[in-house]
Amino acid sequence: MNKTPEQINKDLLRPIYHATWRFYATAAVLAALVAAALFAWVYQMYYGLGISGLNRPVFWAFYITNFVFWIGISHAGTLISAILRVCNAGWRRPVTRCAEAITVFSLSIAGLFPLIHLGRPWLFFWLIPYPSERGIWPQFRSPLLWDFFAINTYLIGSVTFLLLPSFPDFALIRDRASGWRRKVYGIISLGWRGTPKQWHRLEMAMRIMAVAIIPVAVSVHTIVSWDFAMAPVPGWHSTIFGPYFVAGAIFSGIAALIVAMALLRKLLHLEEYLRPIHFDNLGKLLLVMSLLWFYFVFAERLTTWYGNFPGEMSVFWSTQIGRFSPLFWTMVFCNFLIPAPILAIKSLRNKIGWTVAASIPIIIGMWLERFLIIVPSLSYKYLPYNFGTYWPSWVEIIITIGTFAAMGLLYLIFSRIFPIISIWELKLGMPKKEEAPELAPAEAAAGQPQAG
Amino acid sequence: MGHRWGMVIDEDRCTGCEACVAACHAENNIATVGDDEASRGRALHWIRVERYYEGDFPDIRVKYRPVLCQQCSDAPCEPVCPTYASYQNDEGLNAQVYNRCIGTRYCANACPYMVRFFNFYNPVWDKPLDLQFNPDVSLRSVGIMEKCTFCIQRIKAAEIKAKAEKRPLKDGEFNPACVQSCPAGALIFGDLNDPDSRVSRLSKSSRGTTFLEELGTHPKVVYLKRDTWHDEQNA
Amino acid sequence: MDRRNFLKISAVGSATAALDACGKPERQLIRFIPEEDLIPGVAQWKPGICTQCGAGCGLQVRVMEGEAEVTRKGQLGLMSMGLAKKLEGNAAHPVNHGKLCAWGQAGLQVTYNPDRIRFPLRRSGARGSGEYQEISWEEGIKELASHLPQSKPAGKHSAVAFLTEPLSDHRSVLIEKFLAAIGAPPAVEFEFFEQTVLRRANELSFGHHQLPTVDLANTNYVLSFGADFLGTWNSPVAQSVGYGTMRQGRPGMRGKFVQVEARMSQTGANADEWVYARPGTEGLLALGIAHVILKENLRPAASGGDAGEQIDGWSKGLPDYAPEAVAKLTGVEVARIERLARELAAHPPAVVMIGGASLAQTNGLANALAANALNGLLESVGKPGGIFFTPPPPLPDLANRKEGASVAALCEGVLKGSSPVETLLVYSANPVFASPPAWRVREALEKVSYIASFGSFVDETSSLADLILPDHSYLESWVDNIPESGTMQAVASLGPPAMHPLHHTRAMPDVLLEVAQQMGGNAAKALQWKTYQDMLQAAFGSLRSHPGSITAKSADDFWSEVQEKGGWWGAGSSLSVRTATKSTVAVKASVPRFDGDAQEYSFNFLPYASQQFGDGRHANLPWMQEMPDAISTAMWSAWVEINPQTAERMGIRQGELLEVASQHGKLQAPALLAPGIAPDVVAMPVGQGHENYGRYASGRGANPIKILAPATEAETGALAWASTRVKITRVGQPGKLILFGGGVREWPLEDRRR
Amino acid sequence: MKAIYGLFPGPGSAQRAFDVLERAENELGFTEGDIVVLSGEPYEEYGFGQRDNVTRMPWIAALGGLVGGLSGWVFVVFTQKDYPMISGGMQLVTKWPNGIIAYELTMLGVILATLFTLLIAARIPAWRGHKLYDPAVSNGKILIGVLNPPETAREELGIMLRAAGAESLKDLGN
Repeated sequence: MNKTPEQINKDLLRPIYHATWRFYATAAVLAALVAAALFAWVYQMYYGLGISGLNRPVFWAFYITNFVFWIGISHAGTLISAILRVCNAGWRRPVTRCAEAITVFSLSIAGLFPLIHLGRPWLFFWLIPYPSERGIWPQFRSPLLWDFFAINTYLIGSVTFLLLPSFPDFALIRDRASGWRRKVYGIISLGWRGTPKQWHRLEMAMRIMAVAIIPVAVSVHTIVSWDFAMAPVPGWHSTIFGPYFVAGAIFSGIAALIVAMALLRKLLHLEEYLRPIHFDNLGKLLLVMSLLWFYFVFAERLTTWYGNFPGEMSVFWSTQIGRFSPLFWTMVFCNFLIPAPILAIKSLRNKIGWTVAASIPIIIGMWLERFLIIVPSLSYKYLPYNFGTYWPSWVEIIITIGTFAAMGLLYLIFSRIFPIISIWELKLGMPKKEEAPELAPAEAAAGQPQAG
Repeated sequence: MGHRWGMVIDEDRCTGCEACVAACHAENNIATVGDDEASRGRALHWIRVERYYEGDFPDIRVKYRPVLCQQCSDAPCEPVCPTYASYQNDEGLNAQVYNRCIGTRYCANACPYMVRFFNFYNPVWDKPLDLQFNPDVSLRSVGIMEKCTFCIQRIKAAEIKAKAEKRPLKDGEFNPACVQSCPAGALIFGDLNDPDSRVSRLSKSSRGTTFLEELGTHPKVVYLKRDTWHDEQNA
Repeated sequence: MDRRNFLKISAVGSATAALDACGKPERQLIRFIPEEDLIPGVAQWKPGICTQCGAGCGLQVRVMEGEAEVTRKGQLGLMSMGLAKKLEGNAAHPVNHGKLCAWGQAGLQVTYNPDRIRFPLRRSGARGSGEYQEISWEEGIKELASHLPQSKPAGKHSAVAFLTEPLSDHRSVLIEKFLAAIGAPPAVEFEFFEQTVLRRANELSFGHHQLPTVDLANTNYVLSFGADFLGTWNSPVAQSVGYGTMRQGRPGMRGKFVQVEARMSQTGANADEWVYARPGTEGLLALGIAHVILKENLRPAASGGDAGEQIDGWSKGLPDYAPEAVAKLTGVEVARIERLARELAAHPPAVVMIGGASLAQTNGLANALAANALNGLLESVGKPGGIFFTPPPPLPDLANRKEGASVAALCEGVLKGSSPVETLLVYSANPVFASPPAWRVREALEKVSYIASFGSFVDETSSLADLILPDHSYLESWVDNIPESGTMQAVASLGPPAMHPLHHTRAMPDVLLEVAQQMGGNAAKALQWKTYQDMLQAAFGSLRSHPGSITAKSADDFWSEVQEKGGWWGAGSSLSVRTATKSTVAVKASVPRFDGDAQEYSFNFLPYASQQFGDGRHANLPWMQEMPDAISTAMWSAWVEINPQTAERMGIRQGELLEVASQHGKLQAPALLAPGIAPDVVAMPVGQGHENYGRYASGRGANPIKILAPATEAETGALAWASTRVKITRVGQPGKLILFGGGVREWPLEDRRR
Repeated sequence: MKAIYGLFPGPGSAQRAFDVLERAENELGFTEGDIVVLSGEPYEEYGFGQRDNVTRMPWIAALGGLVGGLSGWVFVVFTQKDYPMISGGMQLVTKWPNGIIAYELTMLGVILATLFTLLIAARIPAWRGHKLYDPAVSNGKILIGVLNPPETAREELGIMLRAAGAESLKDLGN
């Protein structure tokens, strides 16, 4: 791709200046869904969790499923872009920002669910360790506290990670914009000028962040998995859960990223920026994760089966041939049998349509996986006398839909404020046009070798 | 040495009469949730009698097993609670502090014995049923967990009485509601720290086992397995 | 007027109300702890008697100070009063030894039930419309008196009838005297699970027209023919206490318990050996066992005594009941019959019980006599570890009471017009709910010109009443009880009121006395007591001269001590068994007759007393509705128990709605797959299916009694409620079956593999 | 604010201009500190892009991590001792779970330390004060110039920048 800086600016800033009626229509619809979800939540707070489908023994279901799911999605961005930054993969440039945005939004959404599912949500702040008049501290042995810390760290990290490289682009917009936009971007660009010092510190910071954020991301989903693994519940109490969840998270994350990118490409006409090569590369990653996921599922099931511990077996069979088997096998199809072949065949993988076709089932499949980790284990927990089952209520369903809508809405708004592709990094990645012919060889020598 | 309250449940005596269930409701102000809620699996029974069939008709028999909070010494429900609503008190009781509970329901998931119950709605009593409330037991509101307390209100009352009379507690001086009502005497309550108490003697019985022992929760409730009849004549 | 004053006033009002309801102030000191002596938060324990079933267990009522909204003198006030908070067994009581069953525990919800009738009512709408208007007690009593004749009109029969549940206390005496005075026939006693057959059998075999007391604590071997003795039969708490000892109370000794029945009951579930025998063939099995014992000379025929004598061919060794023959009819294999016989003989003391469905057959009496004979043969009558008969306390009034007619007869008379009834008094009996359709009880009652009910609740029967004079609950009134069984001592229990009346109600006996005063004449002469309390004081006073649990210097001391102890129990225990009044005919055990052709109506229908509701009287208690039934784990439901294999054959799934049809009616209820029921039997709990019994019971489930045949036991004429055949069809929609328990197997996977 | 600067199309010419200025600073009488370089993207491989690229940021980040971790550990242990409650049969101070909290706070320390070091080092936010800037920079041009040049040296500087290949030359402040 050969484009002058002006062209790049023009293409990538277009969405910020101009919005079609389609944009407003979509935004309105999504906003309506989000409003509905909020209503449902208020309704639930007023009447109590009874209006959900939760019961004894299934005390956790949709809400926690969504929690784990969105945390998983959040691993799309920051983690992936961090990895790509660390190993300095050139093709990352157009991808990173929309990836990091996914992280920030899905993480904030995920963070809501522990509150939504509380019996007394108005007391959520009792989870926060502060010297309270109650003279009592929260219990740091509880994985929920670990969650609280891990998620907040990850959120702060991701927001920073998203914002730092944005200042130069804000400055760019500031220089082009007029009126209120000029003011606003003038402020959020923090008066960025572009001195060598600023550039150097920025890049240094990004390198450190990239290294720091990876272990954080891993710890976050490990800890989420420990919410389950720390309880002696058949199907939960497993050492494999940490890596299993992390792998699943990256898996679903990449799938979500691919879908998001495909959408942006269409809606914002970024065909020349998000090119098949990007989807092809992400597709390869996705294929690896799909195989990895299958390996984890297989390993987990096989050990359970050989263990043959009665408590675990009733859960095991319920997912293999019992009440939950339809969901289980759907999941296997969505996460492995459908995507793996598609992604394995190059001629399909480098067609964007096909990678997307492979990604959408994965998103569904990974949601099912989280549901299948939580509900069967609770339904068939140890004592047969207390076996039970679960059906979601309209409230849970609406709230679930609402969060997907919220994701879309936040992303739309984001695309109106941020250049969805990091412009300066893009330029950085592009071949410099040759200097004027009178360039003296000596100076060329002075300049070029250091470039190596 | 302080007390360590424990219980012995003799499955060979239990007749499945459910007197303990009714007694528990009466003593602890446990709400009845009504048919709709019950059908959604939200009935509250701090103690229940589990019924398991063995064999098939006509050679069939049943095992009754009363299940209440096992008062685990290493209770899985405790460390998972972010607000210390569930913790171990100094007499080895697995206490639930209602007004600390924010309703994560994590403890209920962690409990292998399924003896923790959640208030999905604010409980209602049609007047004047509320006149029956036991003033020694607090009512629970929507969104919090509740569970068997070994009738801690009775324990405290007895301890205070003994203290006032400057004497040690006598074994069997008081009992939780379920134990007190049990007609067949299948439930025995007492201090496990007192080697002579009936409960510590019985807990050493050869029929004695703890429930889901393999989980290492170290319950303070000991089950005496159902016995079989052996014919001395032919033996 | 600020709240404090209002409280004072209403409290005073209430105190007076309590007084004129319950007699003289000076006695209050013993009966009530006066409110000012109640320290908030400090419990007082008062004795009482449980009337939830006939067993007559002693209570300790936990009373604490509380504030109740009560109506006094037509004015609603907030009154600080003693409230019953918890019921426990009376540790000193010879029947229940400090224990209490679920029904007993739930007794509190009778007193505090929101559906209780709070003041006298006069019917304002059409009959059964449930439209009533409040009236004053004075009006009510005057009105009732005006509907009662001064005395029996010469010649023709009296048009007054009194319908009540079976009573074994001075209320029955009072009623009897009252009726006699106005020339009315003795009260008609009704209860669905009546014990007529067993009482009659015991009279024939042992000379006691009485239920047996089983000394389970000392027995080594229990053979029970369908008796739900740990749940709903006879004196469950007393029997459970004994059972516990029998199982694990005696070091190194554990009795064996064998249960014979067609549907595994809560009691049968505890059996070491559960034996399926075809319904109604229990007598044959008993005699088959006896045959083996005699044949192998394990016991001499003579030891059968009177009980044995009455069995045809007893002295000849019961030739007709060889195991082979019996096995064919009962479905119990020969080897097992012989083994049971030998075990019984080898493990004295062994005891035989019979009850429940075994007696509710056309051949019920024969079954009972056979079991009694076996008991005799095992030499377990009047011996430790055997059966006894609780001696009656020396209360002359209660001895030799007259038996009244049956409800069936009453209704027949009314419907035929042969013996019309103008005035019917109903006291806590509910035949409209608990009688087979063929009796046409409702029609009959509708033909009665005037019905007065003393019920605390509107139920199917009292909703037909023209006048309702609500009774106190048993925690609010004077209660006495003479246990028919459950102990080897003579017992006369006494329960003073534990708390002030909550509502504007009055105790039935006091009302009767007032009515008598109003009527004057014979009635007034016959019933000279001012209050029921006076009557009890007089009656219990007579016990002072007898050796018993209480020795007091003065009559007053005696009286107050009886109240504190919760009753009087005689010294020592009687092992005496009277000589039987031999029946003329020699009894033959046989197979029963069933109503309905075995081809078309292919299932035996077994209604059974529900662990939650008994005969349905407890269906209005939320605690009982939500208490999971032990076997089915069901709450708030009625269900049809069916064998899983049968269900599979018919394609019936758990909870699916079934139609159960007999020749006399049909009902719909969800299926419950019960592994412990015979393939050709379906069972259903009695108790649900109330049309009109308060908010908790009404319109819930189905009532099996409504499809029963009016078949009767051949000798006694008692209802043979287990002799109906039904057919099952699928309705094809889910029913409302609410289960607390999930799986029925402890190791589902292992069991599946099996 | 006085300044003279040129806008250069590419790094090559910018580098040339930069070198020229550096050589001329003594005779024209301005210091290296007066030389301004602004670009729309980093040119780390060019000399002018490598001005003051020494920083202790990594060390500061590490220090931040250390502080975060320690304070986390100390805090958790304090809470557990401050309100001692036994749960799950665990000891009062549970090291392994506390380690998790300490770990998360370590990473948080690193992140925050990095962030603040950057803000301070890069002198942002800087909304106030008129700094030399030209919107052309964000269009890919590279700005090379001198702040407050001596009056005498103006023309000479202009010529130098042009010679180096400045597309346009701007002279502010007169």
